[in-house]
Amino acid sequence: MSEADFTTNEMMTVAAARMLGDGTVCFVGIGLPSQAANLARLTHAPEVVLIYESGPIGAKPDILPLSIGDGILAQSADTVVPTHEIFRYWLQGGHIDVGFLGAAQIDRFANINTTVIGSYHRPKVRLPGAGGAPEIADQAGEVFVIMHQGRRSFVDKIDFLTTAGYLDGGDAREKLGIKGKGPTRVITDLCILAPEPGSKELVVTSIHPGVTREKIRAATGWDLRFANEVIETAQPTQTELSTLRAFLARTARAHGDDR
Amino acid sequence: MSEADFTTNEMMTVAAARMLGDGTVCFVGIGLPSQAANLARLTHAPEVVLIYESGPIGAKPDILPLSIGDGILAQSADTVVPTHEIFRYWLQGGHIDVGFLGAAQIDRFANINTTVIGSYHRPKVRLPGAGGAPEIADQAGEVFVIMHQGRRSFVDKIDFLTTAGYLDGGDAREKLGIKGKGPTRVITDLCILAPEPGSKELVVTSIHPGVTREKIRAATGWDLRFANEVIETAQPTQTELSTLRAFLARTARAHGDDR
Amino acid sequence: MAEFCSLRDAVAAHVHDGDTVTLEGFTHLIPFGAGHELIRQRLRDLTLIRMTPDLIFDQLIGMGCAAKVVFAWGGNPGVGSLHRLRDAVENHWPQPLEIEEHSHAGMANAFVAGASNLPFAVLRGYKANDLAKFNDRIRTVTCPFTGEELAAVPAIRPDVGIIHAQRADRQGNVLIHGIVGLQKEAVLGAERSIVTVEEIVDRLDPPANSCVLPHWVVDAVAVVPGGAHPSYALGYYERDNPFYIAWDAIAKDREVFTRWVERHVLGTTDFSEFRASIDGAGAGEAGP
Amino acid sequence: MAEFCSLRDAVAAHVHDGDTVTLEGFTHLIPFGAGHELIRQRLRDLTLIRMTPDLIFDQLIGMGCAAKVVFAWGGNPGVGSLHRLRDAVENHWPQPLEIEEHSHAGMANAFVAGASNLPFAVLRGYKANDLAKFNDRIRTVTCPFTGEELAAVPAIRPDVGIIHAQRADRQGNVLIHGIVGLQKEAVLGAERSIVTVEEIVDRLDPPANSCVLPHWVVDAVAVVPGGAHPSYALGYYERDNPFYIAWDAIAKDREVFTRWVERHVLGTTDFSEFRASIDGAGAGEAGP
Repeated sequence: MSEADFTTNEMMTVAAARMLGDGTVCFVGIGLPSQAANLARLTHAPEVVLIYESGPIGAKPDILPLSIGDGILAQSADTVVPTHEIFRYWLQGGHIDVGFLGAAQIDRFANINTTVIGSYHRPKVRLPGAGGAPEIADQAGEVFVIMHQGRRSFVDKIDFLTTAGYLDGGDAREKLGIKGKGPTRVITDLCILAPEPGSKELVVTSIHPGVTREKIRAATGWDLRFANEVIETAQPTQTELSTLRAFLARTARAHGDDR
Repeated sequence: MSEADFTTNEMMTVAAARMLGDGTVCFVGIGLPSQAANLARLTHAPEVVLIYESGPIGAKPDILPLSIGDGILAQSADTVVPTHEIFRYWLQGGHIDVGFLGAAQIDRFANINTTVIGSYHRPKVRLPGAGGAPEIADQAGEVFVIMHQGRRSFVDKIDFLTTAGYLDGGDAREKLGIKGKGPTRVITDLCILAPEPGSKELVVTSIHPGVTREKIRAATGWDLRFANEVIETAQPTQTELSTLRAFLARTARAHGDDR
Repeated sequence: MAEFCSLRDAVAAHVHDGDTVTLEGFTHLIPFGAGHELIRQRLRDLTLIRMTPDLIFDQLIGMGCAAKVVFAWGGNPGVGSLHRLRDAVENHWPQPLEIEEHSHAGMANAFVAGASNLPFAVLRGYKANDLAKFNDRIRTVTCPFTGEELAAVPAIRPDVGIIHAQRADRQGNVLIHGIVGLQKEAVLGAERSIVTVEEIVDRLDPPANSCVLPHWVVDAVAVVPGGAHPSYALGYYERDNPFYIAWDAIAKDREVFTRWVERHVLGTTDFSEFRASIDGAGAGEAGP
Repeated sequence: MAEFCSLRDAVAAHVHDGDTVTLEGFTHLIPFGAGHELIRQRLRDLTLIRMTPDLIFDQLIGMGCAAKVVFAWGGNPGVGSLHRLRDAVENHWPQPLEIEEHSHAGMANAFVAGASNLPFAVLRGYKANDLAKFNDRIRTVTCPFTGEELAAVPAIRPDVGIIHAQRADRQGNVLIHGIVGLQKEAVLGAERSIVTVEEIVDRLDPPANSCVLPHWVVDAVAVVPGGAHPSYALGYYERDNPFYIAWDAIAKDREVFTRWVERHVLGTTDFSEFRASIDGAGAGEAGP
């Protein structure tokens, strides 16, 4: 693969990374969010502050952690606090600008399910559960969600409301006194979605290069709408791509990953 | 003064120090309690664990601290935790065997006033206030009080109940669900008092050498009673006296104290 | 007062069938050695508490040690599912498993409340989601000053708190550094506690304000080198990521899983034998 | 975001008449330099919060800066009374002073609740004593699981949190070590914060798990060498015990006190001039 080409995963990570402004204080979920947040740090946002729920504040890992508490996070952090302090003083305390989350299932109002598919007591699939997400989504200034788009993940109805997005839409969220703005961006391998002003229904605002509207609609479990103005996502720059690839290559070497 | 002689203050400190068993975990108030607790540590109780409310756990000061948070406490401690952790995890958490307190005023049921003489809103004398004492007396396994005895400190009625002893006596304390046993010993410059079983009224159990019953009663603001068996406090040993004097001499030198 | 003993003796003395047990360690310092010993001693009907269950709970659940699990996130970090946890919840294998499910914020606060000897914790949380619908131990309290309604969860005060730490001194004072998670709270809030350590040192020499557990709040200290493997111990060894990856295939199949535990855990007498048993092959072979 | 500035500019920008202000530091690192600057800028009607008021509050109260004090223990540690605090409470000099009085446990919990952005703190406390009789901000809550009644106090969330720390790096990250008291909570729970430090260093190099305040939770950082004197800064200078002893005579007399502040605080432009002004004579002379 030449540097000019890029995969849909790379496009997703690059598009998500761009969302993070320099100096932003970001509460980072593991996996795709961590990949995107660190790409931001290694490119346009060197002063972004990455907080991981295990305790590291200001982590600057040179490889991608496999878990939320890898040693590299502690060793590269400005400080490491107890896990409860992260949730009590830093998140609930109101010091987080952006919560960066992944999700198993999302609905049109950006509500997230990471708990069960099927009924709670007799689930078809038992997912890992809430983790830090409910309170991150509640208390961070705003939330970015990064996830692959498909009919099993972008669903008409989630089976369990693990993490509140805009609930039934409109001002349902504010009415409950929830402080954080909620999921202001959902970044997928196909496009970028944002809540439509007023209704708060997710609409497509930016389409990744080479992706069609039909493909996006086919990968969505509800009757997806598009914003009045939809732009094409700028394709990854050579710097973004080479930085991401070098980061992932260092990671694979360090993890002895032969997958 | 020869080593065979000793002052009433020295007798008080030595008698109080002897109360602390080796290995005891002791929450130490500043001043007389700190002096006595450290004398215990420097004589018969080398493994006593001294906790100061500012944060040091396992402090081993080689001079007496003037304040509750002197540097020597932090530097000599096994660990130093935030002040709130002392009160939440260590005291309220139930890990303290003995609370060692001073007092401005005490009554016959070992209730303590360190708040005001006179009325609260128009006090004759405004005292420092509660500090850590109310919760120490509530939550430590038991409490030792060390204070000078006199009619202004041993009073018939305290003007303000800062720290609960046995309240109105009897089982008043247990009835309120207070866990700690309360003040099991009051050590003064004249004698040692303890709550009488049943009534919980303080009675004299041990009289310091050379002190008369009359002198003790004259220094007490209520009609003080004596236990059925009253012993004479063993006079300070040469080791106790020389250790205490060396400790205080080191302290005076270090504090540049010319009082 | 900390007693030095073997891990086997520590578990035998302090853990009983039906106990509530927490094995904490957030990714770092997960007490795998101690978890294996619970399996070896065939403990039953345990209520197991961990914010992030991880493979150690997968093993305990799959071997039928647990009647109930209290948790917030049950996955194989960076890899996928905990298949034994799923199989117990989805199919009741090897037995039904009660679950009490929280968020991280809820459990973190519950551990703090436990260490503080409070009956409950107050937090801003569980807002507008379904967790409280299926967990009646998520309730509310009203602020007596503002009238505001906040979430409440019961304090975590287990019978036994088990953690792994980097080292202890000869008195049994324990030092933990790096990601300290909820380990201090897990020990201070527990009725009894077991700490496994990488090594005993003459002098602890903790940095200022670091996480130290004095010997008089710890019941048993057992030296278990590598006792956090395949998790890691900062300053001693790295996380064994290939083990976590290999676990997926082992745990996916009931028989493969059972053979693996029988060969490597039940077939060994302690954690050093376990380590030798799997040596050189990631998580080792499942056995015949 | 931490801005580096003079202490004078920091106070002018962030502290206003009528504000609620905490100056924390438990014996260690008491922000005397900052307290003097509040006096120099003649701030009025402040609600001052400190667990242990110490001489700094004696000075502020005696100069009429405070309308109200929230505290738990107001004495001159190891010496005796805070005479200016007493005179204000007993005789309303120089003006009436409202007091809100707690125990240490209550205030420590209130600072934690403040840093946690909760409206109140729950504790076992204030049992069977008279404190709640004279303070309606000591109330109760009932545990929604056990029915037990516990004490509640309102969270401390001041307009301004002021602390002194050992050092900051060039970004404004702050390191505190030794007795860390409630300083972290005082800053994190405050709307605005000012940190005075002994020095700025190129690299903070904090020990593992030490008390660090990142630059993005601090509003102003001012270099004030000796800024905790006569309190101490571990690693920099010792507590000036003779000052504490000498203060007793200075504070005992209204006129002596006033002359002392006029000469050494109001008569100097900053803390280094103050230090020069009292140099070589404990707390210095009161002045003519």
